[in-house]
Amino acid sequence: MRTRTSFLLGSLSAALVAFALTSPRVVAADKVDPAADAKAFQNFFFQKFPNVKHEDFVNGPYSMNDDMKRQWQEKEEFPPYEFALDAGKEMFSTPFKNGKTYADCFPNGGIGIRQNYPYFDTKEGKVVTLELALNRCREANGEAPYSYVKDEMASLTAYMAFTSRGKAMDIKIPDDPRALEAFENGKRYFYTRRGQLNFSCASCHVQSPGERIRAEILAPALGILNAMPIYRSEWSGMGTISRRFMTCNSQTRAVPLEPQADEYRDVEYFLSYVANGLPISGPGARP
Amino acid sequence: MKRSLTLAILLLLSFAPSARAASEADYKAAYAAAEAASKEAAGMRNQWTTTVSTLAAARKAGDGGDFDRAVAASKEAEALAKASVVQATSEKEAWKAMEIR
Amino acid sequence: MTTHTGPHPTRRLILQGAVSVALIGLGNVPFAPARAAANDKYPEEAFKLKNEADAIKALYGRTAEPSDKIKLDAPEIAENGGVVPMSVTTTLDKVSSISFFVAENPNALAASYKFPDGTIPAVANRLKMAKTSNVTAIVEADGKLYSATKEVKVTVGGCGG
Amino acid sequence: MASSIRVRATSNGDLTEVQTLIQHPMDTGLVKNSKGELIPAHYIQELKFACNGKDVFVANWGTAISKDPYVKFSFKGARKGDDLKISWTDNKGGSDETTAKIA
Repeated sequence: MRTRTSFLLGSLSAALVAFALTSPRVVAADKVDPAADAKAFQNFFFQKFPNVKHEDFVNGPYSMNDDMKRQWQEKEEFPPYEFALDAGKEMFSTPFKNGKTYADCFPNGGIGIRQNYPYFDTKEGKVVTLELALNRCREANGEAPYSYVKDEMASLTAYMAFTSRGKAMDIKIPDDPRALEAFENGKRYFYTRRGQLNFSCASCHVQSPGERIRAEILAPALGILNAMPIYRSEWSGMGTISRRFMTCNSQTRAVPLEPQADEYRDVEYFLSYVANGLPISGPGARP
Repeated sequence: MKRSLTLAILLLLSFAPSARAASEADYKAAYAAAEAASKEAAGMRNQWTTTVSTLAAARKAGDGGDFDRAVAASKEAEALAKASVVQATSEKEAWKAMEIR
Repeated sequence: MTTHTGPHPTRRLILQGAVSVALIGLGNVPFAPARAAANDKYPEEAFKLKNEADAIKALYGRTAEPSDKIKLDAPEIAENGGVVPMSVTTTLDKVSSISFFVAENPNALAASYKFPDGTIPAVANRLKMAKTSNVTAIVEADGKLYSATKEVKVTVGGCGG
Repeated sequence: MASSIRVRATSNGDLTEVQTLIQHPMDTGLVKNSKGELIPAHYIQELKFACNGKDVFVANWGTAISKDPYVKFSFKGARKGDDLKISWTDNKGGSDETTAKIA
């Protein structure tokens, strides 16, 4: 017990010192400008890793390390997410009790549309993610919603992602102050330190992509959701975006929020928007 | 023979009145303070997993009657909860320092 | 380079290259006499043994000598101990069996493959590794045993939680 | 129930390349579940590939084979359209088999 408090006070004071040292930048009144943010975000990674092809950023840790990339290519020969993909395809065409199917809930029958999710729903005034839309489709057709972190949701999103493979991420921010606020919310969440380890998403995925935390190579934040959902060897199973966010939280000793909490929807909105233009590569295989 | 004698003395000392064992009331007070701080942290949606586990350990020790450990754990949980509140408050502005511009 | 489930083009070429090389080796022996493949029954005993040397003896009944004609392809640092892609190709002649041993695993013998005539002496698979360990490939060729060894580093991932 | 065996057998000339991915937990018997109980060992022990009535490849596996196991090998002597029979048995007496046409 004793060491834990000293550790926490140490890390907190370090953070405060770090904050004090960085010279406060002269910042114009903070007008939210997603396009400028996205440009700056992408340029940061393009300059930090000049020899990584832009579209390769979506391959996460494998764009950062060749030994890992070879292991990934060997897995891609016959990837472990094949079963989830087949299950998703089958589920997608199996009608609900009322005879309808997922195709009736989505534009273009749900095929090749993953790159437009999440989108901002001006009626609801909130971000709607693919996982949320799938469960709403189930409920609208009298079916029980799936858990956001279990295999069924991962299989469905795996199939929808597969039908969009190669298409450029294409997230829109309507001219609606609530959409700009959701984007800003997501950005703030991404950069906010949390948990007793006092890390933000950026501490790992902006400041040290390509470096190791023990055996794992950290993925760059740019395009980090393009391969979702992912089959993780660590979990020897599929992982949805919700599951990944929640486990990242607990890794820094922060208590995860409920799946599809507003913060998660907004940070997904932010991360997807700044990756506009990069190809969808889901479902993915990861360490 | 000599060893068991020293052990006996040591045992006696631990019950010496000078080191006052925590009472149930001490535990209840310390636990309530920890729980309040933890609620505040949860209210800011910035709870730490270690706060939750330490609070649980405090309760378990308290229920088991080990009030010394229960008070220590409650104090630890309170410190953790308070630190997470400080973190959430300071991060309201601090995050901008790390933002890619 | 977008990913797709088909085999990765360059990867395939490398393998075909290796396979053709193996073929030349086999080509000059018009018909190989039926070799004593390791006995057909599932080698229950060998899989139960902890120690690598004992497992090799239990499976093949003799020891192996290192050979540079075996190419053991394994990562330097495994991305995850649960899925470690590994493969063996060899230019040795009349190969009847190839086996994988992970010295530090609870049981050293991980897999053993039998190669009837006409099957190319090469195999790729995905193994579990408990921790950093030497991985040894044993090839039984023309009644003799050869080996190749490589260290693969394995640790857990993540920052702890 | 769809077969647990996914197979890709492609032939060019006399050489047939076979890749297989099998849906199986491959439990080692050393792992505990969330309730702390040991999950019993449950793994494929033998995997056989036969073509034109003859075994072309036999795999004997222990507990160190990854979940949803994968194996790749090549063999000579078969042509496009031949049938490749794949069958496995595990330590609990479970089994499955499928037949694939060489493409």
